[in-house]
Amino acid sequence: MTLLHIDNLRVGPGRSAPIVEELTLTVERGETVGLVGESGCGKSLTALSIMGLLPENLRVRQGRILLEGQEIQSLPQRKLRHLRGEKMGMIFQEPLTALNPVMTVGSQITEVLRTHRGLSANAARARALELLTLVKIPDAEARLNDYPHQMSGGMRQRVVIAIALACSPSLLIADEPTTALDVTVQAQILRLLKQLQQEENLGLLFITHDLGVVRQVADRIVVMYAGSVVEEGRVDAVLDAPRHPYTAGLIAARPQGSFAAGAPRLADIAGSVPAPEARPDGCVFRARCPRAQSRCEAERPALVRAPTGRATRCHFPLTEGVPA
Amino acid sequence: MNPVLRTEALELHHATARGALRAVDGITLEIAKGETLGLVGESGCGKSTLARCIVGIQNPTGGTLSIEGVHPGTSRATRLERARNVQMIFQDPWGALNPRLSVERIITEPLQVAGIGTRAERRAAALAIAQKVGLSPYHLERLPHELSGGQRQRVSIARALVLNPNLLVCDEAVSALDVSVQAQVLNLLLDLQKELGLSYLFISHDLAVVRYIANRIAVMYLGRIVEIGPAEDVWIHRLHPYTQALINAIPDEAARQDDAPILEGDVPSPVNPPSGCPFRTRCPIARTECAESRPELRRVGTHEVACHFADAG
Amino acid sequence: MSEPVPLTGTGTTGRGPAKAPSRRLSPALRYVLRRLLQAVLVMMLVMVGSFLLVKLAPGDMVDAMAGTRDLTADQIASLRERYGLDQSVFVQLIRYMALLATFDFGYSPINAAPAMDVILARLPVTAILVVCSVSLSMVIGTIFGVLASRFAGKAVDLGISLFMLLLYATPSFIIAILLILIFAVKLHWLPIAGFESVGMGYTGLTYLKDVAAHLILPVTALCTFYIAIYGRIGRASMLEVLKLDFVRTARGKGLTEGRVFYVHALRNALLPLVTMAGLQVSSLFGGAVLIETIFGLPGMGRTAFDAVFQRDTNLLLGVVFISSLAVVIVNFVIDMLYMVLDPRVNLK
Amino acid sequence: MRGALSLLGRLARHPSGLIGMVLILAIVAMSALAGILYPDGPWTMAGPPRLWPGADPRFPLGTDTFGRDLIPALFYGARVSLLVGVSAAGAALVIGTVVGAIAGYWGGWVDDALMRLTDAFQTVPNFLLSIAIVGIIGASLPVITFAIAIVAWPMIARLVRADVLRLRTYDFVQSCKIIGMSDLRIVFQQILPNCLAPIIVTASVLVANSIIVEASLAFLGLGDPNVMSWGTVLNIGRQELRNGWYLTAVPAVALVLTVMSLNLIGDALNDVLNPRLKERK
Repeated sequence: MTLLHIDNLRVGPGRSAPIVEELTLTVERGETVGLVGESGCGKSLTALSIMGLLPENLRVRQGRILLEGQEIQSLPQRKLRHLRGEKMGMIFQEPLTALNPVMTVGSQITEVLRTHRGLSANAARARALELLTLVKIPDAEARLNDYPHQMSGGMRQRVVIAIALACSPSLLIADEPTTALDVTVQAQILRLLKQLQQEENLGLLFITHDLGVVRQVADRIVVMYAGSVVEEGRVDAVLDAPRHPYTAGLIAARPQGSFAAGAPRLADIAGSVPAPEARPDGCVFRARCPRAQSRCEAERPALVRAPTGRATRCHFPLTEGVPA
Repeated sequence: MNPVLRTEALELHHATARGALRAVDGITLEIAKGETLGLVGESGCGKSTLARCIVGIQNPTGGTLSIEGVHPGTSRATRLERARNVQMIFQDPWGALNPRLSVERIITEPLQVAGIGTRAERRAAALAIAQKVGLSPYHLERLPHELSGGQRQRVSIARALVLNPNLLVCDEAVSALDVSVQAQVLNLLLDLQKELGLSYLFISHDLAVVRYIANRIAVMYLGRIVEIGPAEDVWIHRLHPYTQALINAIPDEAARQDDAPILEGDVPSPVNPPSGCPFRTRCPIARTECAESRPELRRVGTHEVACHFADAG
Repeated sequence: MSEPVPLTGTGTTGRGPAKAPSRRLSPALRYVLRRLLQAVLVMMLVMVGSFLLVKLAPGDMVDAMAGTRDLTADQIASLRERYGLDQSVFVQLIRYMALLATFDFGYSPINAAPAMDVILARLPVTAILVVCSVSLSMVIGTIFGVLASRFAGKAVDLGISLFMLLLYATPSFIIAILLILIFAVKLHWLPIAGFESVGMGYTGLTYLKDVAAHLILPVTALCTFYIAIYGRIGRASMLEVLKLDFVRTARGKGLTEGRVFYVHALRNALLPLVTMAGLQVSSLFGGAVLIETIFGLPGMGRTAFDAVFQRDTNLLLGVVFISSLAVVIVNFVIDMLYMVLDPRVNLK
Repeated sequence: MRGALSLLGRLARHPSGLIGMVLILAIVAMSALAGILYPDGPWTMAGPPRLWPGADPRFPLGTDTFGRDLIPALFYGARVSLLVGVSAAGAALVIGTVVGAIAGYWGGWVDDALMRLTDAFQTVPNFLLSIAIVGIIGASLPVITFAIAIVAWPMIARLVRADVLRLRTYDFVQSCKIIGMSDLRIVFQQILPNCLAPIIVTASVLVANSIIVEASLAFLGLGDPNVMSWGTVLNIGRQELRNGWYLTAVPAVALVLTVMSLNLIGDALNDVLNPRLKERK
């Protein structure tokens, strides 16, 4: 059974101007899916929808979210709460603020275990110690009594990971978990996540804006633009031969090579991402697309899925061999 | 020819409750006309503090600094003089512009403070520079919050360039931007450099960006330069173990070789840094000597490196 | 599970290099000492201000001390010399501060006794008022604030907010009069004034009950404004904290909404309320003037009121000094409390 | 100017802002019309003493112990309340803003010194200090205004300092330093306009507090004996509590309504100027 299945999800403040629309996504057990897009494309909201943590003014307007075949949307709050922590855990971008500043690290880990597993104080503490060791925090015993501000950003992010993994969930959602970290610490955390994912056979939904990070950690990639999935497939296949002009543009816009003696111009994408209420009819990307034609204005392209699992939402996709 | 910028053993230490914080700890470097020096390092390595010393927001506590061959003082006249030679653009496109002023006012302010031109002349200058950075007259009447992140960064660049400086310090200038917008701004910076003969001190934690834009690269760790030289040499023949680790940690590079060694731990505090070589606590090739004597920058091949054993292996 | 081999033997992760051995004080001790020094500085500034007021008063200190007593010119001259009034202003200031520091506020003519003795006799009544008001208003106000934030935007919130607005806008002395009218004059439930029933000779529990009955109205009158303050700050603080990332983490862990709200958010939201308590104590010593005067309570506030009307500057400034000292001490205690509540504080 | 007008417009669309503004306009009208409607002033003994409200249609709100009509007393009292409230709050605003801006921007020992001074003023019980000042120097409107302002400024100083501390780290302030702008110009032209929102909100609360303190002083008998204040009537009413509680009720209602309307305006300003807070509702 598919671990996570999101079917035609629509999230927004009201009936009109949805922030996320027609979003379909699956994550299998033991698989890492990279969810990629620029700021405002709706990737974080997707994560919050799965966790049932949407801000008050936003709501799932349409579609279904299934975790191990069970529809999350229709669950009462109490059941949903139990799924969080038990079946799915989440890691956030900002390790500085993700932990409660006035509680010790230890108590922030043990409370999960006591809530969901009903462990005794001693048993919970023993498991917390195990978890800190699992996420490779040195001198774990002493660190249980530390407050978050006594730790570095990388250490705090490890604690957040330990909390997310406390009850051995089957799905882990990581929302830009390394964006706020230095590059050497990022490398540590990415390696740790990858290792944990394999050891625990986790389904990992990894949200990031960084294509390099996706290439490093993910098996499959899902590219979002302005609230919709525009391209999906195996990481290498998509990044080496993108079909959607937006994906191709993103790849080409990244600085590659050059030692600056007459550096080649980067292929930027003209304009900027439209706000949810200003999204054009037809293809949302057409205003910035070098390949746009009149059909793109008239008709919103559907996400066309090939048997290989590759999917593209474009009337005029790039074909292999044609440079982006 | 005089370098645009030259620092010699530049230091900025400040006292904290726990001892002296060595934010910048003896930096010697030069930037030639029309050149881009890329400065990389992790947070807390002192790269931003160095930038602030160069533009005059902070006063170094030791060493010398010369801009266009002149040692800038702290009097108001020399502050204005320095402003005409060196300007800075910042990371956060939201905090870098006063939210209550129009874009035109923001761009003309440096001229006004320096007492250059009449109101009409300043307006004309703003219009000209705005065009150069890809803004239209329409944008001049807007308030910052009415612009997108990329446009705001263009306004920052216009404000920095309106005094015709020779050196532009870019402190993480594209780090907060989305990839597609980042590419626009990088292209703009390269175009402007070609057209105006600008020199850049380009500070970034993103090595791919630095590699793309810089002629020379300097790597900082705990307030000191550990490796500096022509970009290609530093990148390809990286000698310092820290430079090697930084480059190996870039996700694209890491994706290519999954088992490359990565650095453990975090950067130590710049208050009471480790004795000897500051990098030794994380260094894969550290030996006992490293704790005893601090390696100084020395020339190895085409670039300079501060490591006892950089060319041993 | 395979542990990767650490690349270095040192294993100094996170905390940076081993701390250099030094004679430096621990951060916590440094914090305490700094706060103590600040408290002393503040008291010295209060003394200087007090001195300025004495200088502004018509007549000098000796005139005031002489008061109604007949003193010969010689005696006055010798007093002037004793208090250094023939010296430079700076020397006078130093002498004055030295006197205050030893709690010597001079003579209180209206009481024919040293001002300090008068104040000491009146201190307990005010102290009881202040302690009761602070604790009551803090508890009640916080409960209101937390409830309002729990039901933000709902009817409960609106009701509480309107009630808070009414309490906030009504000065304490008007509340006091209103309470007297209702509970003493009309209903005769509670005594109208005084600290105890005079001449009844109550002892033990009966006495305590009697005093409590006398204090209900004054304490209530002093509380209302600060119930509103704590309520408003508490609500705003809770709403602010609930927006922070760690609250989302707590929800993401699957904790019950109650635990997220009352354990994670509340502890953080309480911090600004604790700071408020210091300001409240200061303000209550001022409010006590009105309330003790209205209810005829023999406390420091009433003493200050009498001193003003009988031009007893020594006594008045003595009350100001002792109240300020009390506030400084309370603030110091709050700072220490803060150190326990917020582990980050001594790093600032 | 355009900004001020649009702010008033936005306030008028906010429910509590509208109620507050209507009430405060009524009070302003009362104080403006006092001299025209009652040219004889509030002190004239116009009728029989201790007349209850409604007892005589000539005196709808009754008369006091000396037979003075309470309506002119209310009108003239509004004048005193507004005058003292606005000028004391204004003075406190100026002192507090300057002290806060200097402490926040320059930091270091300047900040330390100014903050200890602020601490000292916040430590001395405010009302006690006001009483001491008025009692020692003498009760007149300027002294009363001074006595209120001198204890009120620390609140503003702390607020402004915190905001300046936050803003001075912003890159746009750094950029002004780089272009060689003078520090004074940076503080007053670049930074302070960005702290206006909280200052304006606090100003309305400050006016309300000043009005309360003035009334409290007059209630204790420490008001300026030459002007009729609401506190003056309250003081007279205090002696008549058993038999003539209307003497307390009439000025008390005026006082509470004024203070409440100012607080309503403050709340509305807070919502209008800080849209961030409104999202939650």
